[in-house]
Amino acid sequence: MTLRKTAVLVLALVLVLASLLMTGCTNAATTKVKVGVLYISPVDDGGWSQAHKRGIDAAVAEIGAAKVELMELQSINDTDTTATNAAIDQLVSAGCQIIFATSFNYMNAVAAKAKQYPNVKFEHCSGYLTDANMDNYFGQIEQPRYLSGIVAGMKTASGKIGYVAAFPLPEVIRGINAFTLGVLSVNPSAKVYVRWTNTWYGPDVEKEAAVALLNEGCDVLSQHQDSPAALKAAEEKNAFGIGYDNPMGSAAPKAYLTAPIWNWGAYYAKKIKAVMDKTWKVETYWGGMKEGMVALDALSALAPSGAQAKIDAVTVDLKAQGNDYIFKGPLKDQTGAVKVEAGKSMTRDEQMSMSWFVEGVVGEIPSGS
Amino acid sequence: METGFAVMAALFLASAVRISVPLLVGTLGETVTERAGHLNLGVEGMMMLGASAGFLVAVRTDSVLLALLAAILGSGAGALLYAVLTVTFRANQVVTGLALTIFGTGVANTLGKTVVGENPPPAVQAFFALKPLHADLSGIRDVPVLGPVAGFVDAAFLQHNVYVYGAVALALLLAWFLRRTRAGLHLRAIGENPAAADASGIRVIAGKYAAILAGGMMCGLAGLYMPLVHIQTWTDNITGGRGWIVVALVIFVRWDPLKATLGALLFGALAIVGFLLQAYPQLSGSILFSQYVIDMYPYLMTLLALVLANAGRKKGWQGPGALSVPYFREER
Amino acid sequence: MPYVHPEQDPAERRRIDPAIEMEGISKAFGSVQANRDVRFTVRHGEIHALLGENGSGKSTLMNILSGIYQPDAGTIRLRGREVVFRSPRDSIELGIGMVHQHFKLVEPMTASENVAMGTGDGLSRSRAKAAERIRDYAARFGMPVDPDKKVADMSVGEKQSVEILKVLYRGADILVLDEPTAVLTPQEIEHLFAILRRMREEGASIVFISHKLHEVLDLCDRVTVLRKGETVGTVDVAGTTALRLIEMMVGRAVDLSIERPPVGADGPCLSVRGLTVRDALGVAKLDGVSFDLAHGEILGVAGLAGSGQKELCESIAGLVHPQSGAILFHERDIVGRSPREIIRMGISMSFIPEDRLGMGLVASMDIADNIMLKDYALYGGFLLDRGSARRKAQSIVDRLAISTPSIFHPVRKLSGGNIQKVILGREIDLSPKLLVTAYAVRGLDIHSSYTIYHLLNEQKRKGVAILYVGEDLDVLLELCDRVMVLCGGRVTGIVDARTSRKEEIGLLMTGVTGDAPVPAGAGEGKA
Amino acid sequence: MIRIVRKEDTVGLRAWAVRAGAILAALAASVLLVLLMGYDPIRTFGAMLQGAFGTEYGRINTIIMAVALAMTALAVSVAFSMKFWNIGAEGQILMGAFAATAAARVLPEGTPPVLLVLACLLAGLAGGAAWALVPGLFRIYLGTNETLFTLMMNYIAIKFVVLLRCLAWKDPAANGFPVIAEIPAGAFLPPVLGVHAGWILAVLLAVATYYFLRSTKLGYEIRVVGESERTARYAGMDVRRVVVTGVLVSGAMAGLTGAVKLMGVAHTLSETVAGGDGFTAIIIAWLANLSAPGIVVASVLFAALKQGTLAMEIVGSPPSLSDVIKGLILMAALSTEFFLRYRIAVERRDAHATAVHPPAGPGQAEGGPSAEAGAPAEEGG
Repeated sequence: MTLRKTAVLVLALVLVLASLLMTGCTNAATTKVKVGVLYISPVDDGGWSQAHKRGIDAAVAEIGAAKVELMELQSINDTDTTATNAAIDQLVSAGCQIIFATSFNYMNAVAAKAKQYPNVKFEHCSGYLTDANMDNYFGQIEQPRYLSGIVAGMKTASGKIGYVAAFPLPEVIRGINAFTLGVLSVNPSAKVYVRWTNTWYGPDVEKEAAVALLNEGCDVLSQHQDSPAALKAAEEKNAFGIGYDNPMGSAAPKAYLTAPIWNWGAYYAKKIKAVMDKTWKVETYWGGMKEGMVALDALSALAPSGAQAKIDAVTVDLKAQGNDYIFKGPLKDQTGAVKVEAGKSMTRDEQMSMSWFVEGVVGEIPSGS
Repeated sequence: METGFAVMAALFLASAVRISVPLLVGTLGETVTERAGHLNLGVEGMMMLGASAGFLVAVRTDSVLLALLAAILGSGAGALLYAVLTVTFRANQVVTGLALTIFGTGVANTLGKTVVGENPPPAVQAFFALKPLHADLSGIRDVPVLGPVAGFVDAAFLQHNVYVYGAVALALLLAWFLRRTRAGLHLRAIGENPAAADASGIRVIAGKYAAILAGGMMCGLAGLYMPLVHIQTWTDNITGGRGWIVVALVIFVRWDPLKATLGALLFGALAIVGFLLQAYPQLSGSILFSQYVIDMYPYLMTLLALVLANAGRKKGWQGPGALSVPYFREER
Repeated sequence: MPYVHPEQDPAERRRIDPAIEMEGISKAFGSVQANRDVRFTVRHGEIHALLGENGSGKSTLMNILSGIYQPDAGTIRLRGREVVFRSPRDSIELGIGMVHQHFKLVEPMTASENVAMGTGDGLSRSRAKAAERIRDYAARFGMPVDPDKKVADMSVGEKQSVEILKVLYRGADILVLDEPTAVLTPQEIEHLFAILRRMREEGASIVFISHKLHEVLDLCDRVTVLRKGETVGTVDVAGTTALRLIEMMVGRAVDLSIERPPVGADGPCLSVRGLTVRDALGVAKLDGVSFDLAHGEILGVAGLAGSGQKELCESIAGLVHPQSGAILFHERDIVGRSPREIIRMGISMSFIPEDRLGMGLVASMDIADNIMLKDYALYGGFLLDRGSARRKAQSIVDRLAISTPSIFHPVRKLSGGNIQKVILGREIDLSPKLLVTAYAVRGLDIHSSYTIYHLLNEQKRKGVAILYVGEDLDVLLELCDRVMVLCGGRVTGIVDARTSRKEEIGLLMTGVTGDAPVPAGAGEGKA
Repeated sequence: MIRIVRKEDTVGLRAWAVRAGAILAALAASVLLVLLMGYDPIRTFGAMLQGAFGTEYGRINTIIMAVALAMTALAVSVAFSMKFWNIGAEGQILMGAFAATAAARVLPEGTPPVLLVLACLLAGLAGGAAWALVPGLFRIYLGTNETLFTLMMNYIAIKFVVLLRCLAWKDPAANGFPVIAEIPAGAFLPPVLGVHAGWILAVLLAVATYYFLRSTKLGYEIRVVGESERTARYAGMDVRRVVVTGVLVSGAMAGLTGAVKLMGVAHTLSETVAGGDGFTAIIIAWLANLSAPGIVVASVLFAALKQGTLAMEIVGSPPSLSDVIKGLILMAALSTEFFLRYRIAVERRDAHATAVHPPAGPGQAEGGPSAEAGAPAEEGG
């Protein structure tokens, strides 16, 4: 009752102000390409979103800042459809011609919005749906993960390596398996212990999972998590760690060995240019080390001697053979049963739906996945 | 497992202790506030304010003292807003608390942007790397019974930094304050029956302000632990909802600082027990021991505590008598 | 403790200087002027009564003296010196101690904690000191209080002792007691008076607030009378009479002649048989109460506060479920029926509890919404019948001359008399067969009171049976046909109002009966 | 010295002026803050308004958010009217959405959309009501504090939905991602005039709540119980029945909101379906003085603020800024109620508590500190 008229009054004032402000707001039409990006977390999270931001910045630098107008929305929760829809609408309203949605769960919202806005190109990361104006893209992070496994396998003294993992889903399991295979390639008796955090980004939870692993005697940690918390935990306990997403050396200089990292820049530049040239098309991109989409960060001084040489050698094979090099038979699961026979490699579909651990991994994949 | 059960248990306890610090300190703060009759749901906001201000200053000055001071001032400012609104302006406490959480989180995340990616500076890190109570047990390690027990206690409770012991000391101090000092008696009287306190010559308004400010400041210290000691960097919403667990904990421990130490330890242990259980798939496979269900336990236990206080023929003490009731001396 | 002037002969000094001088005190709460230009002077070493009807501004004035309220205008001089109180603390520091009518004690704490609270000593020391002082006073004044007992576990009398101890502990030599006898048994009252006289001997100044004349005449030295927030005057008790004081209180010579129509001839309406009500702790609040009430009769109910009046009214209204006994309305037992069923049967209750707005009315709603409180449910459908409620409200406002801007005015903003008229008007409008009124004129001025008496008699003539719970014995004897006296939840007598005398009822109220003496103090309730 | 004095309530135009003034003051403070932080306030606030109201999709999203906020605020306003401090709307929304999802999962595939939608909405009502009933029953039978109880229930609901999402109802088709499958398209709320049909429900609910509290017997009973349980009992009301019914209505409305959010927007159950609306709604209901029309307007304002934030962020302002602005507005609004009821009197009296010297002789210096508290008067006479 009482607030009603106040509110009407305020609303009226606000609208008057708005009309005044808007006249000053219309910027002269430019020929800049308008690029929208949805991030799941702050772009300075030190992890996933920061890697994408690094890629976007690289792309803008490559194309020229004068030619690109960037519109970014951070911390858009990918399970919150209301927020996701509102964010996409906002970007489209602001004139974006291409929108990068950088988290898996944006997929359904993006698919719906792609139908609603046929003139806007949508780029969805890590999903599987496509449409006339909706593409998806991802990278073969397994390759640098395999390399980081080599580093960890050579570094560990206890033979116990911890792996802080987000969710028990194929992408993560694939990474754990690749890492473990890398470890075993140099240290056949080592074991990889897995802890699930059920979060992509949760520094406090990641840290506690890491501490639990360290308590069990692990002396090298790896992670499929978007913050450097596990590295910090390793540093506190005088252990070593492998990061993810970005070079993470500055977060824990006394523990950091290396990290599998994302380099999205080249792909982003290519797709933005394609919009500018009107040559954009759907391609369901899955780039590896060869394409430069993923890489292993430079080894730190703490890395074991000889690791660099070993990595250099394997890198050549990885660039040549891709994931086939990692997932080639014979591969056994935790029970010792042969899953991939010698001489064969896993198909792309098999890799995409991987739901078992290779021999050498200690841990359970919770039922239901 | 090569590592023995006792070692695992000790290390687990040590983890629980570390993770319980912000819960404990926040609970102490909210206890002081609620003992004065004010339900401040702005704990999360004040923790965030303290965390951001303290971490910002820590990064800029590399001084533990200044960081603590900044956290106290930052969260104290938030508490002051709450105090002015609820004590002087008599606004609804629940709504004001919610507003404070929104405001505090917003300010903190905005401030925090300037220190993203920074680590705690060297002197601060060194200070919190100290383990002042850590004992050299090499002499008694082989003594039967005593050796293992001492080793267990040392591993679980004596290898922590100053913040941890500070929190425990604060709890003891607060228990003593509430039970044994005049000001503590006055604080309890204000929260139970402000009119009676007032008529006895106690400065009710000043007392409420003092309690809310002190409580808020403790919440700030609770928050600061997260970026400065625990996570050791800044991220958005770094306190991660601990403010709300604190609200539950205060009820669970029945506004008692001593019980708060154990309650916080229990809630802390519940938050991480899932990682321990993952090593025992035969346990963690059961739904009751899945982390998702364990995450509900603190709230279920709090509900139980809330209900039990009222159950039975003789109703027990149900918290400060004037909790969330505004007081105005001249109201008729 | 007794005030001793350091330089002059204390006795001489006291004789000359007043302890308290309040002048030109005014205080308003919103639109209610509680005190207007009040003058009040208390000498050293006297017991000074502050007399006035409810709502005459006594409590407000004393709350100003104890620093709880701040006056809008006026000055206070204490021992000849002007003071300003910003809080109770200031008042306490200057030696004023107030014992409030509603105890200001922290229930979950012990006596010594309550006593030590707010004083300057460290806690462990002050607790010990308080305990010691409590024992000290217990011996000196005969106030047996256990220092370590929690207030929540205490009887009313003990609680009051703790309140007095609190005041003494702070070294007060000016004591203000706000209606201290309202909750006490006769024995406890005598005891209290002995304590107060003892304090006077030791030089304390005591302000004694009451509206019970005999207490004032019995205990006090001088009396100041307030009426409608203004000072009427101050007189020596020695030179005055009860009648004179009543005149001062009500503003004119009282003609207590209330009209009394004859009892109707429609036969019995209500029969109560062996009614027993116990509280949660099993204490009998009503114990075997039996009486009859005929149509066209007013049965008065007398008794000390807390003698079971509330339980009796609430049992009849269905709010309390008696443990045993029967309430026969037109020979149908209504025990166990819901309030709504009882309302439907034609039983109306106009209950005026201490907190006027706490039960009979919805304070923030307007008159119209309050008028439908009792009968809104009697019409079919799920919607409210606002139209008829408005018409009813308007007619009640017109008929009873309720002064209000409109029927859409919130009742909490009305004056006490008008609030009372709204309740009674509503109850009468229900055309009840039985009307239960409790303290119907409490806090009303004489004029409003007579309006109410008139309304009740009007109902009586219509054949309504009326149960009138009252405080003023004179009124009970003038208005009612018979008076039932309760003591400790028991009926100690039912007398014919035409032939009985006040003294007789007074004796019955304290439990002295011809045939069955009731243990005194049985009526003491546990709060 | 300063003291607070009760005055006649400020009403009418003056009151609105005070409230508007407070909100404008908060906005002014926000502008100052934005300036201090080194952003262009015109650009920032301009973008905000443009984002919330300036484009069709902005307006649509504003309305979508306002619908959920208004429905939830209406729900809590019913409970608040009987002084049942239901701060558990967040959980009730989630349980409503959960029940609606359950209904959609249980019903056979060929169920006609009309039936499906109705069944889901009804399930939502039931889910929210059931979740609210628990604290309601504890309150009336054990006297358990419902503020704290409902608060805890929120977190249990959140954890419960997380459990469903990550374990029990995890969609096997989602490539292992912890998401629950979308409800069938037949259960989606169709758009009407560009916004999902939930807005019609919200409008209906606002009107219904207004008349429910004002003109129905139950609404009247709820308000009487809110004022004084003793009065309610005296008037023959069954207080327990009223409280239970009121709590059920409040919970059911929140649950319905959950179903609407699920079926209109989210289409898949997750713990973010409520998205904090349950808390924001408390603030909205309170600021709107529990009046239904006020709630609608306040909800639009809050939704606009939320929607405008996105646009603000696009022009480069930190997203957390909107929380700061929201907090400032809230606190300003919360403090206005005080100034409508009280005034602060400044009195020129000796600040120290005690004796004021009687006017001294002409030669004496003025204003020396008074004697120690409690000391007997010696001058005078």
